Amino acid sequence: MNAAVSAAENTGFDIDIELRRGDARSGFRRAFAIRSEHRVIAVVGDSGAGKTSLLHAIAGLLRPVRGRIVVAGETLFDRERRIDLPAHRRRIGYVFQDARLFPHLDVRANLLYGLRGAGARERRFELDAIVELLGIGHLLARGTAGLSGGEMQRVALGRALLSQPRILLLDEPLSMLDMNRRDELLPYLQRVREESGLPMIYVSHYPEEVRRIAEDVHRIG
Amino acid sequence: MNAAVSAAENTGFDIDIELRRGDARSGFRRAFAIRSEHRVIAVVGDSGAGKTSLLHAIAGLLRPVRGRIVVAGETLFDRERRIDLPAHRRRIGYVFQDARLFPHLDVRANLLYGLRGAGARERRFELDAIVELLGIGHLLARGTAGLSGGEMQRVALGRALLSQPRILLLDEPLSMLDMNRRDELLPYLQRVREESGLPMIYVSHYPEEVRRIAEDVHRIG
Amino acid sequence: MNEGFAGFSAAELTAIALSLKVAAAATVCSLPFGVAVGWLLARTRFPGKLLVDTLMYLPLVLPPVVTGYALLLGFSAQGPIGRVLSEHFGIVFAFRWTGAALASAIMGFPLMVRAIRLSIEAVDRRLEQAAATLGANPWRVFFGVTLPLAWPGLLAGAVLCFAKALGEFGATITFVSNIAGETQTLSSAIWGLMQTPGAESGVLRLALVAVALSFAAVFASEWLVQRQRAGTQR
Amino acid sequence: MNEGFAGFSAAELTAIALSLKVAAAATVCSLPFGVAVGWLLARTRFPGKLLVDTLMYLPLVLPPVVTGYALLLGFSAQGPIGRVLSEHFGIVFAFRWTGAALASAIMGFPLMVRAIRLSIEAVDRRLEQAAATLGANPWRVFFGVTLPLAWPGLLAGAVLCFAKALGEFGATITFVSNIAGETQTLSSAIWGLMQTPGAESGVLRLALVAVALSFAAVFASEWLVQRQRAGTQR
Amino acid sequence: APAQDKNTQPLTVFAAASLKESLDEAAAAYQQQTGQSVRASYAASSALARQIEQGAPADLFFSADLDWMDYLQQRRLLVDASRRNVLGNTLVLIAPKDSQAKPLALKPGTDLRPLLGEGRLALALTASVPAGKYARAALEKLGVWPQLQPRVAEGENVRAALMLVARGEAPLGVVYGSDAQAEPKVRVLATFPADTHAPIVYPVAVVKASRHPGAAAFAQWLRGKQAAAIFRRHGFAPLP
Ligand SMILES: Nc1ncnc2c1ncn2[C@@H]1O[C@H](COP(=O)(O)OP(=O)(O)OP(=O)(O)O)[C@@H](O)[C@H]1O
Ligand SMILES: Nc1ncnc2c1ncn2[C@@H]1O[C@H](COP(=O)(O)OP(=O)(O)OP(=O)(O)O)[C@@H](O)[C@H]1O
Ligand code: MOO
Ligand SMILES: [Mg+2]
Ligand SMILES: [Mg+2]
Repeated sequence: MNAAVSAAENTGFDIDIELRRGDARSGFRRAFAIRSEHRVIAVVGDSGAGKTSLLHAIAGLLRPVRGRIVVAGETLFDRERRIDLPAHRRRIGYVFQDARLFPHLDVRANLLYGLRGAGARERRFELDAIVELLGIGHLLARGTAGLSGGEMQRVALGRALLSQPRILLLDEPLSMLDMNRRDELLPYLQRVREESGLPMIYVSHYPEEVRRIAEDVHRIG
Repeated sequence: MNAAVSAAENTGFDIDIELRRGDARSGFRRAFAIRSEHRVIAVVGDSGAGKTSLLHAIAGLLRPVRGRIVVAGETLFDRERRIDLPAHRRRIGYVFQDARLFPHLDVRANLLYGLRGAGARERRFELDAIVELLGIGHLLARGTAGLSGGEMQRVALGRALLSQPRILLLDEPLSMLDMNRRDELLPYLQRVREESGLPMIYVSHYPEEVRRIAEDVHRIG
Repeated sequence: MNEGFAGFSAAELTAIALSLKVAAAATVCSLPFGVAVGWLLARTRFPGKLLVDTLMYLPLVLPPVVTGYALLLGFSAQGPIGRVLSEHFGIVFAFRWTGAALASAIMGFPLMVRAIRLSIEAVDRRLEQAAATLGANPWRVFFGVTLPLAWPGLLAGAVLCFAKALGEFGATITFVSNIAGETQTLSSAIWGLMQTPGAESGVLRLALVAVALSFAAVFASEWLVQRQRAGTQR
Repeated sequence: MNEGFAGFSAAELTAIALSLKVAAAATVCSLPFGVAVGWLLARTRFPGKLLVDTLMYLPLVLPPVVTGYALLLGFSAQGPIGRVLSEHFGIVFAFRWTGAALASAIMGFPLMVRAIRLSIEAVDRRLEQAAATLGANPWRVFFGVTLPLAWPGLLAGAVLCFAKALGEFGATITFVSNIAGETQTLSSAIWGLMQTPGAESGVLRLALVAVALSFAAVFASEWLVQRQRAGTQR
Repeated sequence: APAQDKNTQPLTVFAAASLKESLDEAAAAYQQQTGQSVRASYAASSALARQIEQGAPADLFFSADLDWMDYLQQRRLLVDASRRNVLGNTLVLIAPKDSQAKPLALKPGTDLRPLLGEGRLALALTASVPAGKYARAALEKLGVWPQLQPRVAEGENVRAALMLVARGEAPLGVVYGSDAQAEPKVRVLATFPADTHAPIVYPVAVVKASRHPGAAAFAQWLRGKQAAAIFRRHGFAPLP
């Protein structure tokens, strides 16, 4: 890892970027400034405000036109210092708004995809435990094509956790789950938050959900 | 339209089907029986219970292995009487859980796709009004690729309404919308419910949403 | 022989023009069939499908002369198909440029169908379902959703067929001969020069023309694909 | 000549076996290049891309004899590339079956690349992004996500190349001649029979062999596609 | 007048590919002399014969091969009386221009292997193409075919064999005398004695289905003095 460690702050987020999508005239262009001491923050904002775009930038999938992204003391991106860690080296667990499961792999192989890359270092999440928690044991041998909306979301969440990330980005991870499942998962996410010590960004439209998980809420847009 | 009209009941739902997905051994198989005098009903149930499968069957996208589907007095499917109206003749406005926008068309053309098929008969929903209501005027000339999750959901809803359906099927249509937008759309859906007189099935995980829109709640699974 | 133009003899210019006509006709006329067969193979199951699939590859698998000979037997004035076509529809392939176009179309058909089929198979059926719920009948679904989404494959298939038609020679010369001004295409002319010792520079000159024509075709197809893509990514 | 088998002469059996070897070698050896070029054309932009794209179509656009002649100029014992290859790597193409395989591979290359490119273009890049966030480096993304998803195009490209290799004759015979047991493929044998009055039944017999071989190839590819598809739709 | 019309219609000659340069020249001369235009279709004799069988619009067939001419005649598709052997040719052993090989006399048992070295003997397909069939017959007659057979490289046609020698890919080749004369990059080492192979003959005949009044006249002219001069210049041996 050739990311420079900023001595100043070793937890929290220091994000100050400007994003652009589409062409200059009619496209989307917005600056984001999120500075927080907290380890787990929520990002809320209207539909189209740029929440997903922000997460993409942090994950290394969208290059900001200027600014920098520092998470937990590690500089992921800094335009001026010409730092731009490629996505696969950022070790970010990203639960996409659209699950993005691999259609050529079954559920088990989807879950294990990131595990293989992660190696044995700091294994925090184990397959059996995750499968149990998300209630997807009966799906393991299935392909992804017939999964229901909520099932896809759970597999995507499991896959992200199993890649043993150092940062978690969650883009409406529970939006398709029923209340029971949601009530089961939220405490687990709270436990992940406590025990893993991972920085997390949580995007959701539900104030109640946000309040239960995040220490700090940022509204954008 | 060659659908037989059952004299007995001219509003409400009379659904009694058995659905199967995947192979016989490990696949999904479940019977659904929904009988309701009400015009607007909600279907709730755990993730994977079969809510989406049920809507697919009503829309003509999934053929039940047995049973019948009667909505507002019209028999859409009856295994025994060998009635199986093809999907494009059921005139159903279906807002899919995964928006399914046409990637080769811009937003305006997506919205108009169903309108062209509907002809001029009973035009209940007009482009301008829908665009205004859903707040998607600035997106009309855009392609669908860059749309945010909530934007896609709104376009999908608009497209379904503009196809001038006789039945509305909504599969978590507001799950990706923020509270403000949701609070704006729910009253509109209530108004659609009142003024259009259309039968509606509403799938959602949010009890509060469901209570505001449906006259009758069916739990499945 | 008349005067030529830009260093090409009149006969060569005739061959070039003929090749263009033949390749364009072969591509345009086989496209509807290519789309139909591509769709059938991509989206339907029927008994004997594997056989149809294999037979389609025949023009690729057999030496072109054999295909040309089969066409000669079937479509000549005496041939069973040729006789019916000419008596009832006034369509004559034998020893006409139309025959060259037919031969090229047949030779290019496997390439065209493969590309179209691949693209149709890649179209997300959930979008076709969505179109159906919006009231589109199967035809509208096909022409409004499936085909536009398979556009890159359609263009690729057309370019492959066009290019093949430019280069096709064995089946053509066997079927409709190599008559100057009527069935002598660019490829036949190049082949003729290859039979002539010391004519390498002539071969090169005509080969460059073929390259230029195919460049135009590739360029046009890339442009058409880009245009559609740009339209959807605004 | 020795005894034959099943009505085929020993020479014919040799030609059939050789054709299989040549077609298999052409397909297997060109596949990595086909994938590389298909990926470059599908996923990158570079100056001169349109030119590369056009040049790839050359073997399709030119009569096969011209391609064979160009190969002869480049890869023969005297040719600049052929000399280097044989002196430094001991690889000889001239008058060898390897030359027949090279000619077939070149002739089939445009078909293979087109199919692979189409399939790679159809792969959803969002899945590649997801793989990257899961820690997969570009190589793992390519081999673990892109390539498996482009599987149908890969197989289609391989079958097209194999079929073309079976039918290829003009470039092969021009480049490596027709040497019994070394470069006389099924297609050369069929072509030879076509030159002989009254040998039509022999042509038909050998053509049926070619059809059977291509049937096997088509069948195998369909089976492989189905198998993958079944695996993902459980 | 209708006769005039017929005259302005071009005569169509289906001719063996190896006749291209000489026949193009002869046709031009004929048109200048008589006003009758001639167009040709050059391809393999086999393809042309099959096309004529299927009703091709050919007025004359000019074959490199007696077999295919016989094939059509047996099927009563030719005007028998019009059939003439127009040209003869020789069969020669060639080497690349800059080869060290010296001219030699071909006698029974002449061992060509030392001249071949590691290389191959280029000729046309011995099983099917006329030039190849003549070459094989000649080498068999000389008794050297068994030793040479494993060393031959058979081209699609005689011009392919010529090209291999001209390019130096093959140290020796067997082609027609006319081909050797047309290609400056090769040298003739020896001419096969006429008695080692059947006479090499290019026959011409009027196609029975032809309705062109000038067909017979052109067939006749091809055997005349003016045509003979042209063919001779291209290395053929016009037959009396
Ligand atoms: N290529 C583009 N051209 C123009 N605008 C674009 C383009 N791509 C994205 N946008 C716009 O950028 C805005 C931000 O999108 P983003 O997906 O980040 O929103 P979001 O906050 O996640 O919304 P939601 O809550 O609905 O998911 C949207 O309005 C979207 O339409
Ligand atoms: N081909 C298949 N083989 C086996 N099971 C399948 C297949 N297709 C769908 N299923 C299963 O059918 C069940 C019902 O799916 P459906 O999409 O109807 O659920 P849902 O109630 O809409 O769930 P959600 O709220 O998560 O969207 C799911 O458990 C799904 O995994
Ligand atoms: O002119 Mo030939 O037919 O190659 O001997
Ligand atoms: Mg979003
Ligand atoms: Mg669902």
